[in-house]
Amino acid sequence: MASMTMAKALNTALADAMLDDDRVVVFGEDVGQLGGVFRITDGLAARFGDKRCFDTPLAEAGIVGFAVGLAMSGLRPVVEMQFDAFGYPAFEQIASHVAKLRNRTRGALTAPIVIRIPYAGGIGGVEHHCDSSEAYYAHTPGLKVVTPATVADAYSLLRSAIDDPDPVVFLEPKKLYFASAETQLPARTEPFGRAVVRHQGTDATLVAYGPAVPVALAAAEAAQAEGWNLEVVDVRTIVPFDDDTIAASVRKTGRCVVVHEAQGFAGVGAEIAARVQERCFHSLHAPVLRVAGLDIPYPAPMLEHTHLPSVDRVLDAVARLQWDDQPDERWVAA
Amino acid sequence: MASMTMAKALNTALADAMLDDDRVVVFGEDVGQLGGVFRITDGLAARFGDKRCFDTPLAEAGIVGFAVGLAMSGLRPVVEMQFDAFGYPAFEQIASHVAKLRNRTRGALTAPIVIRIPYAGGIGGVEHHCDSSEAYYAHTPGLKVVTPATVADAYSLLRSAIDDPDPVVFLEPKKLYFASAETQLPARTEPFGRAVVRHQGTDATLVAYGPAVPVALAAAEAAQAEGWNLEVVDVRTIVPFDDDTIAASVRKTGRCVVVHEAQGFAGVGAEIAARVQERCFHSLHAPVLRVAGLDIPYPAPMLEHTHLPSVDRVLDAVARLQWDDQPDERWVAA
Amino acid sequence: MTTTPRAVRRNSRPAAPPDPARPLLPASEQIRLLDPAGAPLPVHPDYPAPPVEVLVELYRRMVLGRRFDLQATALTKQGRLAVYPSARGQEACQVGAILALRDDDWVFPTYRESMALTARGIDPVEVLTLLRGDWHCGYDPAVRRTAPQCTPLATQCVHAAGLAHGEAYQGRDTVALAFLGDGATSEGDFHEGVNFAAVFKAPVVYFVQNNQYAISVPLSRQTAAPSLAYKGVGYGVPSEQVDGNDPVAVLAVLNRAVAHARAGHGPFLVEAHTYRMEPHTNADDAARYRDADEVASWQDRDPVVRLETYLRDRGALDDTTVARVAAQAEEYAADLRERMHDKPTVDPLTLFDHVYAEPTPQLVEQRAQVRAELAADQEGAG
Amino acid sequence: MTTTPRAVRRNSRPAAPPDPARPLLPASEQIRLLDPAGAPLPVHPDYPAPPVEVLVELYRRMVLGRRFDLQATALTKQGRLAVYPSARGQEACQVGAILALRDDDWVFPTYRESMALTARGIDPVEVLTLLRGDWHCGYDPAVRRTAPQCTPLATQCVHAAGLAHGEAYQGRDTVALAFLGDGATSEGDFHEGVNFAAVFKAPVVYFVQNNQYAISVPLSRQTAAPSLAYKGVGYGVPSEQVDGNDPVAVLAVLNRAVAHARAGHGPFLVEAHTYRMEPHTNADDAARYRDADEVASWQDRDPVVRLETYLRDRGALDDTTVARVAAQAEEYAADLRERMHDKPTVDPLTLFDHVYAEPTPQLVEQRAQVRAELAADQEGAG
Ligand SMILES: Cc1ncc(C[n+]2csc(CCOP(=O)(O)OP(=O)(O)O)c2C)c(N)n1
Ligand SMILES: Cc1ncc(C[n+]2csc(CCOP(=O)(O)OP(=O)(O)O)c2C)c(N)n1
Ligand SMILES: [Mg+2]
Ligand SMILES: [Mg+2]
Repeated sequence: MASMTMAKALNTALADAMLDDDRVVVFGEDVGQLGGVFRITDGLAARFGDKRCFDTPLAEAGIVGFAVGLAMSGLRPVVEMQFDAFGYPAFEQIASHVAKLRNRTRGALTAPIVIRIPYAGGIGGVEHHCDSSEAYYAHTPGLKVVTPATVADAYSLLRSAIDDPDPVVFLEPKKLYFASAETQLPARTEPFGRAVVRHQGTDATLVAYGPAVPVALAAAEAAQAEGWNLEVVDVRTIVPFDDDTIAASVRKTGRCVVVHEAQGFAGVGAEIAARVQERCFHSLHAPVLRVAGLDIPYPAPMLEHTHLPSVDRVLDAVARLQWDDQPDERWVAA
Repeated sequence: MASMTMAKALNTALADAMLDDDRVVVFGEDVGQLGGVFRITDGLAARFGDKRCFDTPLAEAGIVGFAVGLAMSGLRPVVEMQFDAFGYPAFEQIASHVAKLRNRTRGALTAPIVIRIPYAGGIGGVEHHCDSSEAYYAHTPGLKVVTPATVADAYSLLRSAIDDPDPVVFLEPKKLYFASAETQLPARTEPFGRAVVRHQGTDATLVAYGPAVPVALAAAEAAQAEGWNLEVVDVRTIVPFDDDTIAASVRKTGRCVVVHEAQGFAGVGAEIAARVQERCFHSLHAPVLRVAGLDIPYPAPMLEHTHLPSVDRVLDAVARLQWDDQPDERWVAA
Repeated sequence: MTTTPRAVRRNSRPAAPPDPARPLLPASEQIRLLDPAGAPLPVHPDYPAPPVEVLVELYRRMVLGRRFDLQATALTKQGRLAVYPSARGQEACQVGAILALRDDDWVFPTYRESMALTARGIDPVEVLTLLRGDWHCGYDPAVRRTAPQCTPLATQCVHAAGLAHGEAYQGRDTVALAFLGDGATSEGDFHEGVNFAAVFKAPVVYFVQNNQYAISVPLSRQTAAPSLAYKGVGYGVPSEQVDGNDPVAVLAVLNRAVAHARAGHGPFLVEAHTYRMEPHTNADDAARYRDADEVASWQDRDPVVRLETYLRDRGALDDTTVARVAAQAEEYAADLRERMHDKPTVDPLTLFDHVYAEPTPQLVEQRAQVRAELAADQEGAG
Repeated sequence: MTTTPRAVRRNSRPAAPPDPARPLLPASEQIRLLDPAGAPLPVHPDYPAPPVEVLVELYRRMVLGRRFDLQATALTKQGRLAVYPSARGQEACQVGAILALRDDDWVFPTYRESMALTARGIDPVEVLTLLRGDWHCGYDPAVRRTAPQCTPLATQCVHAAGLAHGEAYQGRDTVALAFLGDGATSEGDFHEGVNFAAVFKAPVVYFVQNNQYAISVPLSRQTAAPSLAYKGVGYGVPSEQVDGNDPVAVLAVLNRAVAHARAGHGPFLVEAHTYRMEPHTNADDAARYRDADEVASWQDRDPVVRLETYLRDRGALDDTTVARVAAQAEEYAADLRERMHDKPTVDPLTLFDHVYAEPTPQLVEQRAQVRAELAADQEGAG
């Protein structure tokens, strides 16, 4: 086992996928000779040739639409949107074509495209470089939406994404790119559709994904000092969503806080909260709470720490889980 | 009082706003001489001149970005996206500029733009003409998101939207365009940020907006036969959201079903369910349920009735509100 | 106020080298091989007329296409189609494009290309599936090498670039032809698509049917360019403009465009000047934005009549053949009418079949719910 | 196989009318009024050199701009800026554009236009606010008639069209100048913006600084066109290409472009061929994609040196003035250094102040929560 960054794991996943499958082509802005602004495609052009890993004109709808065409010709495109907000120009191509091609044609044409997006904040980026855009994609049927929080998952989920017969929006938490862990590649972790308990606990469940997972884990750590034993579930694949693992955890703990970086309103956290209360209503000792980004445009670097879910904010939410409250009397009367 | 369609009310609202405020300009695709494919801008070009109501080149990012520039010059643009899915090409302009201009410039520049979008289905439209796209906008801080369900609201909310100092995504339920009601214009109804109880009830609250409101009302009607007395709340403005009215209703009834046309996953209904259970946890006798569109691309005309929330589906959800259930024993023990 | 040093005045500027844009620019006037009445014009050095037997086949498919189009409009009036965007008047373009291609080339049509699709030999019932409303695409696009009819304007321009590049990348000499309208050229995706094709030298023919309107919006609101064909040079793409109601010229120009692409020289842009004789769709009211005189003036340039005249004058067509083709067209229409008579049944549960290769657990759940509802309905009805 | 009727062969085609595209096309070579060493070239009939006193002022602001740019790069190394995209080498373009405009004209800059903004007289600390990270825009864009620096590429092209049209609509003769890079021309918003401006005859100058790279991607991957200036004709927009390291030519060409727009003739597209001497930003590693020789070759065309040589040769600049300007630049940099020394404090509660004119109830709630957290933190700390 060697210590490895998430960036390196992603880079290796791309290389291994290209090695295993001739049909895989990688393209986008600056992904060729430069190896991507985050170096995730580093060395691929040199190793596999500039026909398999190449730069395109600077146009995101173009990149995604080009991928649709390439997929129609039988290839397996993996494209990069350079930053989260720069996926927005491609929104029509993603929502109206990538997501729908299989359905429109009853499976005659498919779009096994991976759209890699470095996303979310915490790296002091200027405006438009730190958006958490997962909800836009998760709300669009036909897309799978995946975001790794560990180095091994980064490798394994990206391999799964490339192998997947359907389009995958693959969201890479920028702030974790250079976090490292002891990892032996090729690691294969749980498949799509499976959430994973990252920290066992009994008192409450923290549900998180991507960049919020380390925050949740740190909160669980800190909570121990306050006598709370928190369970942390990493969602991993937002679509398809793993109701079972999450509901099982909440049924066990009876309390739940969802944590994510994106602005809260109509975010994925709302979906998770709604699902959890639907499924675990009688097990819940308190409402499902959410700790999310504020409902504001992503702030300038000097203020991002105020915006982002912090360990303190998570612990505050846990503290509000009505540990002493009595149930509504109507309940008792029922 | 005269019987009037929603289309006519919207048309009158535009005309009245143009009359009251010289700065209001109306543009988009086919909104000039044709009066819009739904005739919402009918007669405006003739009445106010083709400089104030005009057709543009066929480009939605262009239309929205042009509006940003016009707003910077001091005008009040009201633009039309011809159909819901044809707002997607403008997504970057909407999310990265319209929504953020005020915040980026600390209020020095603002974007008092109204983006009118005929949305949702139920009219037998072909693909890409029936999307319910409200969640994309509601999740984007800086936008207000409004959708009328009544003829009077159509007029009043559109006037409020045009007067508003902030950008408003104004979602017009296509299938209600030609629904009519006795209405005296200029009607002024509740302001932004206020939900309205459209039907009083005591047993459960149906929360709906836009095209789902008539469905909820019909369900409330039908429920009477089954002995349920349902309250129907019309959200009206998704952003800003009226927690108070909705929470008050649910605290009173103890049960809640959210109804909307959009696919459910990560939809606005999730937000509403999450908010309601956060605020009304101890008043809830059952989980907040959602009746939404299926998590599929909008279907072809012949199958849309299977997709759309129906009175039956709403009543089924109401029936699942655990009318006989016992609470979790841990509750009683608490 | 500006003083110019003497030395400068004395020099004269060197002669400019030949303009690199020249070979990319279209002719300043539409290419035309027939006059409006159908009489042949002088031979064009760059655009030889296609073989006469091909022109007879072009005529045949145009007649069938027009008959199909009329039938589809009639079906709309009878409520058998939800909506129909007629292309009457654009037969030369729609059929010409198909005849310029091989069967294994790819076509990227829009909602208006019904006649192109029937000319391609796709079952007319399958062509109308989208508009009848039983599914989004009725034919098998992989087998027919024809993308589903595209509604989000200009988005197909990028797909065509990708498909063409992908084919070339895999060593196949496929050409992709993307149809689009005058209005669609204003969309960003047109720009991005043509540019991608140019940069990757992808074998795509972009074929703009400039029918003068985007719904109600006239060309003058789409562009201030001398003509849409002038957009090519900005991408380094050779371009041409052609009289879109001259079937011989359309086919000749597209033949050259396709040959250019197939030879590996990259994309080619063709603008055909034509006219949509009917409203945008049956739901449109064209009287609101154009007058009858304008429509009538285009009637005189009818592409079917023009080709018929030309072929008759050349002795390539006689009454017998004309009658035989007309009969074929009637048969084609009758068969379509017949087969469109009954409303198709679509199983609502198929809604869940193609969202993903495997439905998500969420869809499995929703499917079960719908199945239960359907069962309950049947019980209720039974 | 094709038989052409005799009648046709005999006719000859009528002579083509003059090409309507001609007046819109750029010169086939870059406009250049100085040679690379700074010696004047023959007078250009279309582009008279600007008055010498204007050129001296151009020189002054270019020197200040370059000094500012160096200072900003230094501040980045010291950690005072999060990131800085240098424009060293592009001084002629950035300052020339500003001098071509009136103060009440509007400028639409990108992240790279720091030197243009300082040339416009905007406080350099306010220019750097975005990059220091205390807020998204440091200056008052309404007062400075300068849009916030735009990061989403090419989106500003549409804003400029709208602003210019809005000004004209309200009877004002404002011109808008939109800066963009070579890479940004590939975006759909460039296409839509220029087209809107053309159709509405909006007074916009689109000024492409073609610095040969979009981060690492060379121009050859952006376009197959002979030059970016050839994009204009497709919109009916007159265009020109200019040596972007020739300050005299840049200003001359932009003067004409601005005059054209101001006179009501609609937009004008200018491509300046130039070079970014530094990496894309301080975070970039340019050695990965271009070699030192290439960079060195552009050093020889340094726009500041070139203008200085020219002005000295003309006797419009002497050692005294050069020294005075250099001293001004040092003072400017020292002042900036000084004022950037301390990290600014930003009240986190201002995060809620400008999302809407009035915060929503949801934001009021969140604000209260953050306020409570801050209070608790202070208590904890106190
Ligand atoms: C992105 C997008 N915006 C708007 C529409 C609505 N719409 C459908 S057809 C049409 C006009 C298209 O005109 P043109 O490209 O000239 O093609 P034509 O219909 O004339 O064949 C419009 C605006 C659409 N389908 N897609
Ligand atoms: C829509 C969008 N996509 C991608 C980016 C990321 N990005 C920032 S600068 C840049 C290169 C821009 O090149 P060019 O337009 O030539 O301008 P230059 O930086 O050379 O001045 C890229 C790809 C962006 N800012 N916006
Ligand atoms: Mg058209
Ligand atoms: Mg550049």
